[in-house]
Amino acid sequence: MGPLVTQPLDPVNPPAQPSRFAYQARRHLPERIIQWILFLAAFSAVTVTIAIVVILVYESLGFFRHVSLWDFLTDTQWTPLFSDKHFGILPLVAGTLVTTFVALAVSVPLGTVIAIYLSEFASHSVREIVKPFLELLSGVPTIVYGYFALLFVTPLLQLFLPDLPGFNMLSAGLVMGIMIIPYVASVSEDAMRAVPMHIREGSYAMGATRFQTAIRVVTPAATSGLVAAYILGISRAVGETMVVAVAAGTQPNLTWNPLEGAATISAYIVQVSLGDLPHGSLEYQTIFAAGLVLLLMTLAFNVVGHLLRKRFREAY
Amino acid sequence: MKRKTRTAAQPAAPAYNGDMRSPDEKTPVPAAAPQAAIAAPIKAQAQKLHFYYGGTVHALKDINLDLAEKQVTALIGPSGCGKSTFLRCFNRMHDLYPGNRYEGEIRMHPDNVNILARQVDPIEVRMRISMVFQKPNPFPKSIYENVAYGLRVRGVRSRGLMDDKVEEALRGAALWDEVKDRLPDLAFNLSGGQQQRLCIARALATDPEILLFDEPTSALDPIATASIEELITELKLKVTILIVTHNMQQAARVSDYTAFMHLGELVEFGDTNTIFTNPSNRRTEDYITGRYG
Amino acid sequence: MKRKTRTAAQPAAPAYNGDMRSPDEKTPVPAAAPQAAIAAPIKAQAQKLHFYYGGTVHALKDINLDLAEKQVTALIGPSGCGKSTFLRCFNRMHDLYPGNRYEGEIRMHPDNVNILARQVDPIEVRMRISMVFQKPNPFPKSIYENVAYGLRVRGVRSRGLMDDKVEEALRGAALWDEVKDRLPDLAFNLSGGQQQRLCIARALATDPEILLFDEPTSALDPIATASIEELITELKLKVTILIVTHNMQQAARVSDYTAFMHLGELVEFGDTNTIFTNPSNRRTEDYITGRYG
Amino acid sequence: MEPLYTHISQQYNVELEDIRSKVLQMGGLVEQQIEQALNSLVHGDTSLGEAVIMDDTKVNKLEVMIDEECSQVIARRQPAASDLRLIVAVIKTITDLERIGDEAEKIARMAVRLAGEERPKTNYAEIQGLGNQVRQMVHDALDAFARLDIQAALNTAREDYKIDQKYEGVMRQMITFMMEDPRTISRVLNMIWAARALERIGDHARNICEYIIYLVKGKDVRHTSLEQIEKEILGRERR
Amino acid sequence: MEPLYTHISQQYNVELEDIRSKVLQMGGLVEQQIEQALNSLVHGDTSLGEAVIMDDTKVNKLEVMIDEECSQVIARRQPAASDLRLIVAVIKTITDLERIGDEAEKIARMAVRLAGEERPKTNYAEIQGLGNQVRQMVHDALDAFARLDIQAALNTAREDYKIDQKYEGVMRQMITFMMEDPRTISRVLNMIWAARALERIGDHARNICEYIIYLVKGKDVRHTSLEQIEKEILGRERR
Amino acid sequence: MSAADPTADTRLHGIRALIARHKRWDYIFSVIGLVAMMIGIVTLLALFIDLVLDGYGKLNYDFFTSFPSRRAAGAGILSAWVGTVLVMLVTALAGVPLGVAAAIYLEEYAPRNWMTDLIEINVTNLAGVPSIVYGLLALGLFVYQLDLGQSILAAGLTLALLILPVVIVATREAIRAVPGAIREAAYAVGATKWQTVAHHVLPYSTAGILTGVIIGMARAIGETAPIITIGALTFIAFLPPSPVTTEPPFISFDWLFAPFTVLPIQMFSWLSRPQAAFLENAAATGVVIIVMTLAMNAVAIVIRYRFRKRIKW
Ligand SMILES: Nc1ncnc2c1ncn2[C@@H]1O[C@H](COP(=O)(O)OP(=O)(O)OP(=O)(O)O)[C@@H](O)[C@H]1O
Ligand SMILES: Nc1ncnc2c1ncn2[C@@H]1O[C@H](COP(=O)(O)OP(=O)(O)OP(=O)(O)O)[C@@H](O)[C@H]1O
Ligand SMILES: [Mg+2]
Ligand SMILES: [Mg+2]
Ligand SMILES: O=P([O-])([O-])[O-]
Repeated sequence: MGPLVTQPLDPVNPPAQPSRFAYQARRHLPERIIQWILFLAAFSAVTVTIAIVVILVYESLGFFRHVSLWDFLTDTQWTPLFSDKHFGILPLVAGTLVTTFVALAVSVPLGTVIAIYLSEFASHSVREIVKPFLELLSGVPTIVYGYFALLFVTPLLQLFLPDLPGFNMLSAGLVMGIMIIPYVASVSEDAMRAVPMHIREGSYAMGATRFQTAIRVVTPAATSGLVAAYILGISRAVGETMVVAVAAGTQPNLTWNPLEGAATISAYIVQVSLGDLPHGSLEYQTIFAAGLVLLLMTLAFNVVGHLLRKRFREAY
Repeated sequence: MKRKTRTAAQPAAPAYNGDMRSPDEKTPVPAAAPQAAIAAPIKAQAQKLHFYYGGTVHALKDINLDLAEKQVTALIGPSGCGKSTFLRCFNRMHDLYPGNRYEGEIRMHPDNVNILARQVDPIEVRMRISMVFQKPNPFPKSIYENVAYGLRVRGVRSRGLMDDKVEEALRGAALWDEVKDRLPDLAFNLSGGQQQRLCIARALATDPEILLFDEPTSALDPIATASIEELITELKLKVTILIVTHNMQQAARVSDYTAFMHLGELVEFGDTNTIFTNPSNRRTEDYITGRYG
Repeated sequence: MKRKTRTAAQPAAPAYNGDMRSPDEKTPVPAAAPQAAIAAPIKAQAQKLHFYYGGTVHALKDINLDLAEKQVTALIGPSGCGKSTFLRCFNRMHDLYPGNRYEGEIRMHPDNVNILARQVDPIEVRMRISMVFQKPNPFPKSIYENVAYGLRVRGVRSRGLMDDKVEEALRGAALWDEVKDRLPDLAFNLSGGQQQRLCIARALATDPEILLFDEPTSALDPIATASIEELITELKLKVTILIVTHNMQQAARVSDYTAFMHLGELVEFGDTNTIFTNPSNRRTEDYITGRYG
Repeated sequence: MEPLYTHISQQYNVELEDIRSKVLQMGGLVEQQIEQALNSLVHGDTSLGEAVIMDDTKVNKLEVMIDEECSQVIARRQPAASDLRLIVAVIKTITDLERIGDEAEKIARMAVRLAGEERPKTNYAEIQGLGNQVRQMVHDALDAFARLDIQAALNTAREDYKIDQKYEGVMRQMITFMMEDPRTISRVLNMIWAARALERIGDHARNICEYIIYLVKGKDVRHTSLEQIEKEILGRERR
Repeated sequence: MEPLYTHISQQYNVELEDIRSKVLQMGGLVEQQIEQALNSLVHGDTSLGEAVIMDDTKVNKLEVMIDEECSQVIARRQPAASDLRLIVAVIKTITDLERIGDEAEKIARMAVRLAGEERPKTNYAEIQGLGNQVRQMVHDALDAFARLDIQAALNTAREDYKIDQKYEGVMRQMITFMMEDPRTISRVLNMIWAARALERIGDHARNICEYIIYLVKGKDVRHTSLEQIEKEILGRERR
Repeated sequence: MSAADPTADTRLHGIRALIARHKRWDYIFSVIGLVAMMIGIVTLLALFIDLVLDGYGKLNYDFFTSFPSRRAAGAGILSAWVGTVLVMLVTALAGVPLGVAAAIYLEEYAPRNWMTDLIEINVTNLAGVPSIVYGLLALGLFVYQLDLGQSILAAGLTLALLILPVVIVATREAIRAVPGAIREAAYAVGATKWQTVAHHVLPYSTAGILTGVIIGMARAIGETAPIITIGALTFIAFLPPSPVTTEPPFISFDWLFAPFTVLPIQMFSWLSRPQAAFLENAAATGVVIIVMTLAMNAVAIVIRYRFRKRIKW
């Protein structure tokens, strides 16, 4: 941080024009103050992270004083609010993964196809119209999606699957998938648009068709960007709360069947928060333990996604 | 006078195929731009070519120009005079963007096809006429795959044939010795001049009849520039070349024929020696000698 | 041998102020790069200048070069030889990026200040030495504000003084007649050549003592290039000029002195006529005549 | 009137203008040399003759200087088309001008040598006649160069034929003199050299005219008969 | 051995090499002209003389062609430094070569004219001696050009002085002839022209040597005394 | 078209057949792409129409001016929308300056060292932290450690933290879009770092920053989970104290510490009730939220569009 350091005048070689140096001193103090303020603002990001970790770990420590880590990771039941308390995180993790998987099954293919279509096939006007719509899709609050999943998609699905329970992971996952489409599509499209036009012209000049250009040149060039988009989509789905809380139910249930209802980690936290739990109780602490697991899961995905995205940004 | 009109985006009336003209009419002596007689056989002819960007910008005005076979023809002229526009007509690059419109024709010989005609597929044209761009634009693939791309697009499957063609093209682009041990390397790891030669190899791999260059050395340093120029003079043994350049001296160095364009018009066309030592048009002379136009 | 060492990012030991050398030593006759005697008075002197990018890339090696006052000195050399690096030492542009390190000195006359010294504020230096960049880079403000900006930074408030200075600078950049009726227009609406002249006006507005140009015409067409070159030869009546160019002919045209650099070293320096008709170093000759080095 | 050189680069205009004016200056000097050499010969004025000899260094210096400037222009400006032809024509022209200067110097040397000797009965009338004609021709050639006037250049080139004719006459006369009075041989031989020098000057002036045609028309007309030149050049006017 | 021209552009190398070899070809032609003209004179062989006259058109064509090529190189290649000096030197050299050719042609014309007449008692021995010396000088100059050997160029240039001496001697002898027998005046005059032409050829050869020095050293040494040249050039060797 | 040379002719035919084959894929993919896009758009329309159809009956003046109630028919969203507005106010005031300042530091000032790397990594990670985790942070930190209780201030600060990475990232993108050449130009005429930022970088990136801020705020409006976590009440039948009072000093900050509810929570609470009448309320609330967020998104899109048109570097 060069400018932060005071610069002593050289006694041996006095400046030829002292007035210039007076000007320098007048200028320097405000500059330094501003820099410190800005630095503190940026450092707040670190503070927030530390605060998150400290709070989660601190409260979780209270939890793990009562429940062994082994039980937490292996027990197949999660019933902290019942009298027969079990603290196995597996059912919540399963619920989270199943809804995430369903969501990705929707958003990855659709998002990728849309991205390719928009960046390589659609005319300028189509793109200008469709993109805002897709962005609006991501702007809709999640609670509204929850409503939609519960009261529109589930009844719709029940027409085909009469046995489908009212709370099920399928409809939550599907809606979440739709919700994530714009996210996947827009990051993917950015990656493909980052492929410079002259590379594309290079391909067309060789006599390639649109499809050949898209599949053979543009998509490979944007691969790391696409993967980054998928991974960011995963992390988004894992942390999503309201859709699953409303549509998948709040019943912890160790199952891999999307047609059943089950609670996810985030849905559990919401469920607990709604009740009036006393600060410091074990039940209160469970949500922090669950939150810690959630944080670790998303963190892992984020790091991978970040690395990939960095790579594709530097490719050109 | 009724002229053939074609839109890149929306094909309209069937194209006039040129057979209705009397033989005399086919090689007209335009009043504005006197056409120098070309000694070599003719590979392509632009005839009464007009071009419009989006219906409003009239970028090319009544261009009549013959490309001599296996010779280098250079296009020079001030910025914005339509050099690139003209060049890009030759492989229908304008079709990639909506709203552009061609008028007139470019006939390719010996088969006398009007490559601007609506029923001629741009992809077909691009398979016969390759292009090298201003900035080297290799695909983010291996060196080998870059050169092989055009063949793959043409449906070549045989690995042996592919290998041969790739080697031949790389030799043709004077790059083989430098890259033969690193064909699977990413093309981006080559230097700028090598990348540009790779792009030339890519264009050569498919045996094009005409090679278009749009300011191929403007992103390169003088040494790389000299080697590309050298290559161009060698390539003309095999292929007809049309090159746009901002650097007049480059045009003087590499070309056999030079066309001077100004405000979308072809002002003068003739053999390079004459154009650079004794041009017949005042505007050409002013441009070449750096006078105010 | 102990040399003065300075890091842009982290100032370290107190700067060596040059008084410890004997007078003889100050104008050494370097073995490698024989320095031609300069007829004009000297405005600035680079002495034993080394430059390191991030501690690893040794981009300039022991450069000794004198800038003649109110003359144009051109830097030529192959890509990556360190021309831009050298130029940017003169207004301490390298200080903007961390980890760079200067060694040696650049003394400015008549006050004999080492502008690379740690205790000299880079902003100070930039107020005395202006720079014009490769691509025209006007601010997205009005034409007037672009030129006035340097004055505002210096704390000029008086509107009258500002108006005068802006007009003077625009006249100096041969742009006044073209823009005098549209001073409040956005600078982006000017053509490329006009934008570059606007950037020159911006640099002139603050009465710099030295003007640095880094390939100022490489983004321009020949006509605009010619007018900028013309301007440069006019400007030298008022200011000392150092120009980097890729175009050897441009160096030949505009400069009084030419320095040829290669791999971070100054190979030859001398008056332009001699360098271009009868260089004394083989590497210079090879570069100038387009031979393989 | 349009300025002579209209390049965007003023500096370039200045350089070309400078070259052109130096050529005309050199031409003026050479013309003066011819005149003074003739006067020196005819009036037996040795000081004039010596001045001519002195002037030759000036002419030589100008030649070297102009050559140098032309090289600079080629190296720095990449002249093309008419500019290039100007430079090439100038490089050629000054060689001829320098030779003209040399021939004038030769005449001057004769004049100085002959000053002390007995004057011929014709009092150098033949030489003076030939000399005036040649001087006029050089003058016209330089005029044509200054005005880039090819018609004038052609007319001037045509003069060379007349000069050659006259030279033949003078030669015959000289031989007669020698035959008549062998004692004069040595002196007459000097006159012969003077006449011969004048004839050569005429040739050089014709060369200059040819360069002017090359400069304006871009056509090299050396070693071509005048009729053919006229047919080719004036037949199809440019634009 | 390193190739002569090592530009990245092969085409450029080819062009320069072509110019250089055309100059040498022209030189060879001119040398042959001198030799044949002398032989024609000495042996009274008119057919040889006529061949020389015929060859002059070839020389002229070569001159125009080389000039054209040099212009092309300037327009297309922007020669600098040694390349530029080569072009300028060539432009100058061929003018001199062409003049040498003209002088040889002149001698050949004399030879043809004199063939029928009575032969002088010396049987043109003086002319032959001078001629051989001049021919050798031209040969050496062209050799120096081919090898770009400035030491050889300097030595050759020094020959010019000897030739001038010899020419003076021949002239005195001729004048004596004429005085002795005025009837021979016309014939001797022809021999004088031949001697004079040979002397001029020597001058042109010296010019070529000067261009070689300019080409190699970048220093214009015209109108400079040989001693001075030697001091300047050989005193401080380059690099 | 006449062909002079039969081999050329067959070659041409081969090429044409090949092109026709290749082009089929173009058509097929075009159809697939269109279908994929329609799925997204149709869903959006279905969602909106479903919501409007369900909540249509409730969307009247009373709905906005009534407090929630046990009777579905008389219930309204007065306390919810006032709460939302106040929370957003706090969020904007806290989050935006902090985010912009942090972004400026990172783009313009940060030296290349481990501290900067640390900050960078943290910003990236915060962007990926699920909102519910922010809720847990707020619950632990604001509600209990700082003892702000379940107040507007706590909620506002929580959402401010939530949008901080969004604002930072958007601002950085906008700042980065200002070419380095412009900065160098400013420095080259002798501007200081702050002058360069204040005179050039910030003004030229305002539109981008604004877009980011609006999108962040739109996201904050819809956030439900973190506010549930800090324990926002679902049944509030009163408004927070007015910020303007009749007694000196006429301004009061009591509202910051008042209990509150916000629109999404109101909707969630109604959604979790079994009675169908309350579902109608939920739908109507959903329409309100959606219109608010969509409007903000639309504004952002318009700003971005105009900005792109204005400055072309
Ligand atoms: N996509 C476009 N839409 C509208 N007008 C265009 C477009 N591209 C080029 N033009 C206009 O067409 C004219 C010719 O442009 P073109 O690019 O062919 O010029 P050029 O001679 O290649 O110039 P340069 O040397 O700068 O590349 C110019 O006036 C330009 O403004
Ligand atoms: N920021 C940097 N970090 C590390 N190395 C650098 C940096 N900038 C330049 N270099 C290296 O320093 C050397 C000199 O670069 P510089 O930009 O001065 O060359 P140049 O002569 O201006 O070339 P050009 O003509 O391509 O502009 C090059 O080898 C380059 O790779
Ligand atoms: Mg172009
Ligand atoms: Mg540079
Ligand atoms: O100068 P010349 O000897 O050729 O007359």
